[in-house]
This record gives sequence, structure tokens and C-alpha cells, in this order.
Amino acid sequence: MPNGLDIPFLIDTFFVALTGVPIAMLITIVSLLIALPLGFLLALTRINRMPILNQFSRVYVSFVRGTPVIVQIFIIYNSVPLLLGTIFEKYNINMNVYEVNPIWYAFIVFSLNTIATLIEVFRSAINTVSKGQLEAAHSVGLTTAQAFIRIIIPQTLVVALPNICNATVNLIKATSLGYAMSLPEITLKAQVAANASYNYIEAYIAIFIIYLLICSLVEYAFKRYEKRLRKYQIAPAA
Amino acid sequence: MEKYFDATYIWESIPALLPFLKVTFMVAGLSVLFGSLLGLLLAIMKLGKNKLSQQIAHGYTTVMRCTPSIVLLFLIYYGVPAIFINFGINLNDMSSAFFVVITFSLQFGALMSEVIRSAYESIDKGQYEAAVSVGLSNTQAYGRIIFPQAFVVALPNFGNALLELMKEGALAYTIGLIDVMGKANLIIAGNYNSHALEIYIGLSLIYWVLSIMIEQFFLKLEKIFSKGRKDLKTA
Amino acid sequence: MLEIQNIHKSFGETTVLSGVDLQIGKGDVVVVLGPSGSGKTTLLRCINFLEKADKGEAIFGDIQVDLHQASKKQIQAIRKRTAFVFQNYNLFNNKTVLENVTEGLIIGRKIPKEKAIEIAKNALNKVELEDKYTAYPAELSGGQQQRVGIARAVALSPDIILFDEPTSALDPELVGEVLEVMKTIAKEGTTMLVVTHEMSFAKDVANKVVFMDGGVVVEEGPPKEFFENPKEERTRKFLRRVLPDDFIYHI
Amino acid sequence: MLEIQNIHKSFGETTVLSGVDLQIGKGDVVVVLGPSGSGKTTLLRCINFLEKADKGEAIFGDIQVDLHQASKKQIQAIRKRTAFVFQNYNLFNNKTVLENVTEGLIIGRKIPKEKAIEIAKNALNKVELEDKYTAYPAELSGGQQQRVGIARAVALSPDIILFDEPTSALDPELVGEVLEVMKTIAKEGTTMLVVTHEMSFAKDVANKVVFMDGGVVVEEGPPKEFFENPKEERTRKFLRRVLPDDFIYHI
Amino acid sequence: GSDTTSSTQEAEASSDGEVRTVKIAYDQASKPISWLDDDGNPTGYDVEVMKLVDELLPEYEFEFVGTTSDDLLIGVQQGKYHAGVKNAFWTEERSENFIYPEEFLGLSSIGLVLTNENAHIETLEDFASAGYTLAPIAANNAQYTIIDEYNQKNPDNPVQLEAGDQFSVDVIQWVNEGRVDGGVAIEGSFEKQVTAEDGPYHNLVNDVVYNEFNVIKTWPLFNLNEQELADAYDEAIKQLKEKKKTNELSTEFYGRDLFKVLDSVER
Ligand SMILES: Nc1ncnc2c1ncn2[C@@H]1O[C@H](COP(=O)(O)OP(=O)(O)OP(=O)(O)O)[C@@H](O)[C@H]1O
Ligand SMILES: Nc1ncnc2c1ncn2[C@@H]1O[C@H](COP(=O)(O)OP(=O)(O)OP(=O)(O)O)[C@@H](O)[C@H]1O
Ligand SMILES: [Mg+2]
Ligand SMILES: [Mg+2]
Repeated sequence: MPNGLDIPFLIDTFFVALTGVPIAMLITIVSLLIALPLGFLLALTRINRMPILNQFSRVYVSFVRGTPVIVQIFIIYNSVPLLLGTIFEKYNINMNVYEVNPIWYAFIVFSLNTIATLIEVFRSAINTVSKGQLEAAHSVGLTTAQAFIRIIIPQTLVVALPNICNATVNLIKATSLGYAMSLPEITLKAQVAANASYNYIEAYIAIFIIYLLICSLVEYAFKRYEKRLRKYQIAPAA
Repeated sequence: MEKYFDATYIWESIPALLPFLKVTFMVAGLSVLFGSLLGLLLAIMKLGKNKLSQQIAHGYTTVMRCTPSIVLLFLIYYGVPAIFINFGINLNDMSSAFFVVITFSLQFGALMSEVIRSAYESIDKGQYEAAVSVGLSNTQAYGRIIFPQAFVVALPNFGNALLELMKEGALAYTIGLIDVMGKANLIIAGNYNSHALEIYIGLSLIYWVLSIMIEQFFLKLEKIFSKGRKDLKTA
Repeated sequence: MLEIQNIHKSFGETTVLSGVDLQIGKGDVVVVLGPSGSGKTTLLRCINFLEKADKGEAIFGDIQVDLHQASKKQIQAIRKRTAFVFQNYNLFNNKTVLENVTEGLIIGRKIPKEKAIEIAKNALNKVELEDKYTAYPAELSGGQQQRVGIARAVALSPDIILFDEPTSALDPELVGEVLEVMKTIAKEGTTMLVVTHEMSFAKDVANKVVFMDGGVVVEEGPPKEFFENPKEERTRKFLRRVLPDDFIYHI
Repeated sequence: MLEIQNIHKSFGETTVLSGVDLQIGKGDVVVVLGPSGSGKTTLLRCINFLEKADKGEAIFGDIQVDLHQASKKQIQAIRKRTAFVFQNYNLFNNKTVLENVTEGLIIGRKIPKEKAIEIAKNALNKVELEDKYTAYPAELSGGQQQRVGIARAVALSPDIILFDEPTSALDPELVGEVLEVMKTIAKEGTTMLVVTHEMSFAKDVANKVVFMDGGVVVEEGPPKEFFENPKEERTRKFLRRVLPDDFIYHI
Repeated sequence: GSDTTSSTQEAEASSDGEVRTVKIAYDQASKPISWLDDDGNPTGYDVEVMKLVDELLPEYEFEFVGTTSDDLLIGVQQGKYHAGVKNAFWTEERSENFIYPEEFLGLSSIGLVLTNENAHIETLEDFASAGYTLAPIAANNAQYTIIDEYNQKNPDNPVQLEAGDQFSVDVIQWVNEGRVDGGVAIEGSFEKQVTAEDGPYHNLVNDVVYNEFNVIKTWPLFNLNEQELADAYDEAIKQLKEKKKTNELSTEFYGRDLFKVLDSVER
């Protein structure tokens, strides 16, 4: 790089971009909160091969996984208001579709995406919990719902945790695409800052460091949590 | 809604987009090739006994996992030539495809190292022991018994990684490489940014069909190579 | 106490049970023998509704149920009167030993927590696990796990305990400790229906031995008669394969 | 034929073998008994270099090896004279039954393919698997898989075959077929070192029974003497636990 | 980009011994200013002018490299490209990072796209006073800077400015839907979309209006080490302007000869 790195700018941008972290984390957390239960339920519909829902979730997963997120963002961001607008017009609902904060679209897009990932994650995780656990729960008089809440889900979660961690890291990274919806998250903040002084490389390095920090922290937190959840899996003393 | 939405744009976009799959395939193909080699190397480092190389390989994987592709791409696109210029090598004339392939290979390598490692670890140690106990050498045991089985385990994850790679076209476009995604952007620009929704729907249809084909292809492969594996048998 | 009539069960094409009848009196210990695939496990599972029979009736003291069309309520009622001990233990992996036993009491039976813990400790002491309350299943040997499985069943004080090959997943040396526990419980008057390959248990403890093959009961009777004087050719053939005919060492 | 001297082996802190000696003559069938964790498996694995002993010597006819410092060449030489039958079979999952047997012959021993196939078929016929040449391991029952494991070992015509609990992963009913095959091979004069819990096999087939505990040989002798008149208290205690003392039915 | 097209005027250029090939980056998705057409050739007002410049400079050969405007800015700054065209306006920050030549490249009419009801809004002041919402503008687009500068000059009456991405914002549709009250556009593209008979939004010709609030000079950006190239450019563009070539191209690509209003242009 001919003019060398502008370190003070890099540091400034780092802090500017840091102010985008709350939005990125908000999207991540909301999407996870929506996607975890739905992903789990849809995974069950696939495992139990429930007639219509199973087909639906197969097609859904295949579409979401088969197409780039940025394209999905575009489609949702542009078609949802059109659809809603048409519907509102038809039924004379007096509401302005366009006053909606774009973050809602981000919630929708990233939730839909995460659900698709988690369906597959839970599907394989549930399969690793032996059927015997459910049967044992039934045999001591628990209902299916009780068995799931108290026995199956806690065990599924442990197995699924590494993959959920993966999905979370990918989600955090993907929120950088939120700039396409004018969300003032990390990348957009850094770009606006870079635009003021034209130090793009420094801006990218700042973004790089921030994501690296956040994602490693998240990975670390998941590992710690997994260790705690796994307490019951300690190998028997040799 | 009809005011803006015109489905004919979808059907018209598809034939215009299809030829650019060539570029998508070329980039993906090269990245898979180099990335798999890198992944193999990293997996060997992770599985080896040397603590230092284990840590390097794990650290590398973490960094790659945590870096958004777009950031990595720009760091490579501008950083690599800047480094090479110090050795008197001018990479600025290289096609942007070159940098895209480097970026994807680095990422794919990190992904593959995990795929290869877990596939290797899924093979029962007894297979190796049985092989040496009938007199095979180390190399023969790996080449004839371990790897063929690990390969089958790795296939589905390999397919997934490949799918992810195919979808990164949006990235390549930011530095001007025109694959299907880039072509879609050009078509939209050609329409003065209008009817973008339809073009992107056309694009996502292509991606969707493509990913289904890849998935099916890998299922077939798995079936062919998994002769003798348990799940073939229905109890 | 428990009477089973005419159970039928198929999985797709394969018929597994084709008309099995069974009578078990209060305090009886009934052992079911039979070659692999003869439907022993399926029979037990149908009784506990882990599998839905295609046809058949169960009379449980005052309750009479159609095994194919039982309502949820009936199923719960019958499950309250039975308990199951699984071949591979099926302890709740995410719960401690004590929690494994209390789970069904507190959540299933709605017994107050303190009372439940007392019952559970009693049951665990009976199987000599007083020092393992807070251990997780993964920290126990197979024999200990199966003893927890038995304590879990006993604590529910069911009318009948169903055992599906409770020792066959154990190392030979650990088999003894589990059989010992089962004997103790049997002697206390618990009604038991046991699928096992342990001939010594059948001989020593059972009141009745039932031999199944191909989804039907081929022969049944008191153990002495059954082993010394089997009537059916199929029974004889089976016993010849399972008992080491030349194993007569004394120590 | 095979003489083992003073094997020592620890895993980290735990000492597993602390000075085991063993003599096996040509054509001998030696059975090793002992409680779980006594080091039986480790002993076999050290002999075949699947585990590296910390100390010890093996004398294999004309070859004498330091078990701790053997060269690659020596290891290969000894592995050529031994074969291993694993508890959980360890068949090559990606190879057919026939390929499982020829693999070691063609690749390991460099025997021409046609000759190898002939040898392999012979060995497989001996264990009555002539109709399974092209099956994959996953398509076989446990007993069949273990018979392939034995054929794989026999085909190598080693000086000695090491068996590590070859029947303990099998369903009770399938145990018989594998023991039968082992008896046949033993009668043909194959030298065998067998870890097993099958007392009937020890009694019927072995020339010598070795009892291990805590990493040392506690007692050894001909089976009749060993079972009827064990000298050591530890041996007696073990036998009492393993043999059902009241199992005296005849059929 | 892999799609590079060298100048067609090689014969002329090669009369001189030393010919230097320089890379001119252009935004390949910015019709009608610059774009890659369906046959894979670069074209557009900015590109066509630069082609003419190339013809007049025998010692240079221009190689046009298509890319995105993100990459163009970084690339020209870092020296990956020697110069770039993307309808760039002059801004203070840019002038520190790029060489602006003496002579501008073209003119761009910048205005507000509004619905018919809001046709009375003529200036950014009006727009701001009305409290209207504006479609997001890509942060690296000089339109963003222009609004930003306005806001800094009028801190009491700022326009609601949001950074976004041009790829997802279809200004005319958004305005017509009511998703936003107004958007910034340049006249050329409004003309081609709405006014033109075959424009994709010609059906909206009675619904939306374009109110110009400024005509701005656009510039090629040169890498800081390319003063010589910038000087050569100046020579050539002067000749072209004299020959009214730029006026012709303006009419061809923007549907209007913007040079007629040159006198009123401030920057
Ligand atoms: N869920 C199922 N789906 C299909 N077939 C089944 C299923 N469960 C059992 N079977 C079949 O039913 C038959 C009887 O099985 P069951 O487990 O009751 O036999 P078993 O007498 O318990 O044998 P074992 O001694 O081997 O446990 C077998 O042929 C088995 O393959
Ligand atoms: N790789 C290893 N690392 C650490 N400890 C080991 C390892 N392999 C075996 N051990 C320990 O060595 C001891 C002896 O094991 P070994 O398998 O030889 O016993 P065994 O006599 O074969 O028992 P079993 O009858 O249960 O097979 C055990 O306590 C075991 O935990
Ligand atoms: Mg069974
Ligand atoms: Mg062992």
C-alpha cells in the first residue's frame, strides 16, 4: 500500500464501527430467539414425517439454503411492502407499510434463514438422542410434552450446541449484509466513516478486527456453556 | 403491486443469466481444488502430534470462520498485491478472478479442514488396527482402508460447503468479476434499477435448481461410494 | 392381576405377534424365553403401549382395555400400574441417579418433592446405591446403571414390572449383581414379567416359564417341568442350543 | 514357539501389566481368564505391537525382539507370524467378505491375486461362509462377521492366532457357532492364545488356562486342575462369581 | 475485471514508439453514465468521452476495466487502476485522495424524484422543511456527500439522510409506492426510465416528477501519481469540448445538452 496505513484513522473507525455492534447483536439475538423454537418444531415435523408440514419444510429449507442471502434480503425487502400494501389497500386498512423500520425486515430475513439452518441442526441432533429416552419417560408416566421439555430437549441442545454456535457466528457475519437495508450496523458505519476520508482499507481492517473479536467471543462463550451442559457426559472414571 | 411486478422479466432474465454460470463454475471449481488441498494440509496439522502446528491450524480456522467474506476479499484483493510488490512482483494486472479464487480457497480450506478431520475421526480406530494386523503397512492401511471410508463420511459435508461457495457470487461481483450474480446486477443496471425484484427472482430460481442438482448429485455419489455401509440395509 | 388376550402385531409386512395370551397372577414371576426375533420384546412393549398393538385386550384388575384403541387416559392409567426396565437401561442421561428415580414420581405421579425423594432413596438403597445419588449415568458401570433402572421402576410401586433382557447388555461379571437385586425384589412379592436368557434366573425365581416362537406361545409351565421335561420339539431344540450341554462343573 | 518375558505396560499413571511371562508351545491352545481391567486385552495388543510395551521381550521361534524397541522390520516380521481376531470383529467395512480375507494376502504378503483368492475361499469355506463371498460386513449377522474375522486370521496361516474375547459382542444364540469354528481350528493344530469368558471353551479346548489379575499372572495350569482345584484364593473368588454355582441341569 | 476492452484506435497510437497502457476503471452498472452493455462492451457518457480522449492521446492506450463503484474508489486510490469514471462529483475529501484534473468530464443534473402531489418542492430546503423522508443513498456515492454538505450548511433544517445500498433501492418505485417521500436521482436515468416512451416506468410518467435542484460537474478521478496522465487528459478534453463532442454525447446519453446551462453551474 503506497501511502501506508493511517493508524489513527483505523482506530477512529474501529470505534465508529463499534457503535454498529448493538444493531448487529440485536438482529442476531432476535433472529435466534425466533428461530430456535420454530426450527425445533419444524425439525420435529420432518422427523415425524407429518404430511404437509414435512413437505413444506423440505421445500423451504432447500430454497433458503439454495439461494444467496443477499438475494433473499432483496426479495423480502422489496416484495413484502408491496404485498402488504396491496393487502392493506384491498381491505382498507389504514396503515402505512412504509413507516416500518427496516430492522423488521432484517428480523424477518435473518430469522427465516436461521430457521432453515436450525431445522437441519436439530434434525440430526434429535436423532442422536436415542428413542429409548422418550420411551423411558413414557414408562415412568411422563406425557410426551413433559418428556420433551425435561429429557429430550436438554439432551438435544448439548449435541446441537456446536452447530448452533456455527449458525450464530454465520448469522453475525451475515448481519453485515444489513447495509443493503440501510441498517446502521458495523459494516455500514465503517463505510460511512471511510467515505469521509477515503481510507477504505483501514475501514476494512477495522471491520475485520471487530468481527474477529465478536465471533471469537461468541465461540468462546458457547464452548464454556457447552462444557457446563455436558457435565452429565463425563466419561466414567477409568 | 401489478404496477411494478412483471413476471416476463423473470423468464427473460433466465436465458441471459445462464451463460454466466460458466464463470461461477470456473471460480468454484478452482477454489474447491485449491481449498481442498489446503484443507487436507490443515487437517493433517490438526491431527498430527505437533502442538504448534495444531494451534496454527486451529487459529487459522477460527480467523476464517470469524471473518465476513467481503472483508476477506478486500483484504486479499488489495493486501496481497501490496505484499508482493515488495518482492518486485506486480500482481495488479492479474484478473480479479485470481483474487476471488484465492479468497474462496482460503475460506474453503478452513471449512474442509474440519470436514476432513471429523470424517477421519469418525472411522473406528479398529479399522487401522485390523489393517496392520493382517500385515498392511501404515500407508497401505490409510490408502486402502481408512481414506475410502472417511471419504464417504465427508461427502455430504463437502457438498454443503460447495453449495455455500456457489452462492458467494455477490462477493466476486464487488470487485468486478461477472458471474451469474454479477450478470443479474448488470441486467438490473441496464433497466435503470427497475424490475430488480423479478431479475433476482429469476436468479434465485437458477440458484435453487442448481443447488438441488448438486444435492442430488452428492446423494448419488454417496450411494455409489458407500457400498457396504450400514444404512444401506433396511432392518 | 394381568391378563392379556389375543395380541396381534405386525410391522408392515412382517407379522411379529399373532395371537398371544398370557395370565399373570399377583406376586407371580413369569419368565418369557424364545429365540431372537420371536416377538418377546414386542409383547412387552405392546403391554406398556410403547408399541400400539393391531388387536388385543388387556385386563388389569378392574381396568379392561382394547390394546388397539386405548384412549390417552387409559394409556396413562395402565402406565401408572406398570413399570419398564429396559435392556440398555435408558436412564435419563441428563439427570442424576436420584433425579432419574424422582422424575416419574414428581412429574408423572405428582408426588410432593420431599416425599418423592424419600421414596427414591428407599428404592436406591434397596439396590445398594446409597452412595451414588448425585452421580450421572455416564459415571456408572453397566450393572450400576441397570440397578438404577430397577430402582426407578420399583419406586413407582407399580402393580407389575416388565423387564426386557435386563442383563444382556452387561459384562458377564456384572450380570450377577443385577440378578441378585431382581431376586430380592421378587421375593418381596413384586409381580414381574421378565424376558431373559438367564436360565438360572428362570429356574430359580420364576413361577412360570413361557416359551415363544414365531409370534405365538409354544409352551408354558412351571420351570422345573419346563426345563426337565419340555413337551414340544421346538422347545427342546431351543434349550439344546442355549444350554451348554456339557457344563456340569461344580465348585 | 512363543515365549513372552516380563512385559510391563502403563497408561500414564495406571500400570496395566507389571511383569507378565507366558510360554506357548506349538499347537497349544492357551486361554487367558481374568476380571475386567486385569490387562488381558493389553497383553494381546502388546504382543501384536498394537500397543507399545514399556519393557519386555518376545521370542518367536528364531526371532527375538525387545518389545519396547522393536524396529519397523521386526514389527512387520512378527506381525507376519501372528494374526488377531478382535472382539468387535473390525472387518474392513468398505470391502466384501472375500476382499476382507484377500486384502492381507495380496497387499500385505504379496501373494498373487489368484492364489490369494483360492486361499481366502478355502478359509471362508472352513467357517461355512461359502455363500457370502460378495456380501459386505454390514450385511452379515454378528456371528457371521466374527467368522469372517477368524477366516481372515486363518488365511494368513500365522504361527499363532490371538483372540480377544471373540464371542463377547455376540447375541447368546450366536456364540455357539463361533465357538464351534474355533474348536475346529484348534483341532487342526493351530496355535491359539484366547482371551474369553466362555468357560466351556476353556474347559473343552484349552491345554492351559492362565488367570490374570492386577497386571500379573496369578495362576496357570491345565483346565481340569484349574477349574476343579484352583490353588489361589483370588482365582476361587473369581470363579465363584463367574460360574453360576447352582447351574447343574442336564437335558 | 475480466471484461476489459482496449481502445479501438491502436493504429493511430502506434505511430509513436512508446505507448503506455493505462487502466481506466468504470462503474459497470450505472446506466446511462457508464455500463457494460449486453454485448460485453463498456459504454455510457463517461466511457464514450474517455474513448475519444484516448483517440487524441497516441502515447496512451486506455484499457477499460469494469467494476463496482466501491472497488473503483479504492482501486484508483491504491493504484490498482490509473483513473476511474463513475459520474464522480467534486468533494473536499476526494480532492485529497485523488487528482482532479483542470477540466471536468461532463455535467450531471441532480434532482429530487417526487410524486406529482409534491411537485411544488423545488429545493432541498423545501424538502427538508416539509419533513419528508429520503430514499437511502449509498455511502460512497457523491450524492450522499452533497446532501451531507447541505445538512452541514443548514444545521437547523437538515434533510433526513440515510446511508444504504444502491442495489436495493429503486428510487422511482419507492417514491411512487410512498415508501419514501423523495429520492435523489440524476436526470439522465430519470429520462430513460420514465420520460422515454420505452422506459420501464413510462407508465408512471404522470405520477412522478423530477425536480432538478442542481447541475454539477462530473470528473474523472486520477491516482495521485498520475499527474502526467491528468495533464494529457486536460489537453484532450479541451479539444473535445471545443469540437462540441461532449455536447453531442450529453444529448445522446442524457437526452439533453446540459452544457447549455453551464453558466449556472457552481461546482
Ligand atoms: N419397529 C420395528 N419395525 C419393523 N420390524 C420390527 C420392529 N421392531 C421389531 N421388529 C421385528 O419384529 C420381530 C420381533 O422383534 P422382537 O424385538 O420383539 O424380538 P425378540 O423376541 O425381542 O428378539 P431378541 O431376543 O433378539 O430381542 C423381529 O423380526 C424384528 O425385526
Ligand atoms: N489406551 C488406554 N489408555 C488408558 N488406559 C487404558 C488404555 N487401554 C486400557 N487402559 C486401562 O488398562 C486397564 C486394563 O485394560 P484391558 O483392556 O487390558 O483389560 P481387560 O483385562 O482386557 O479387561 P476386559 O475384560 O474388560 O476387556 C484398564 O483399567 C483400562 O482402563
Ligand atoms: Mg428383544
Ligand atoms: Mg479386554
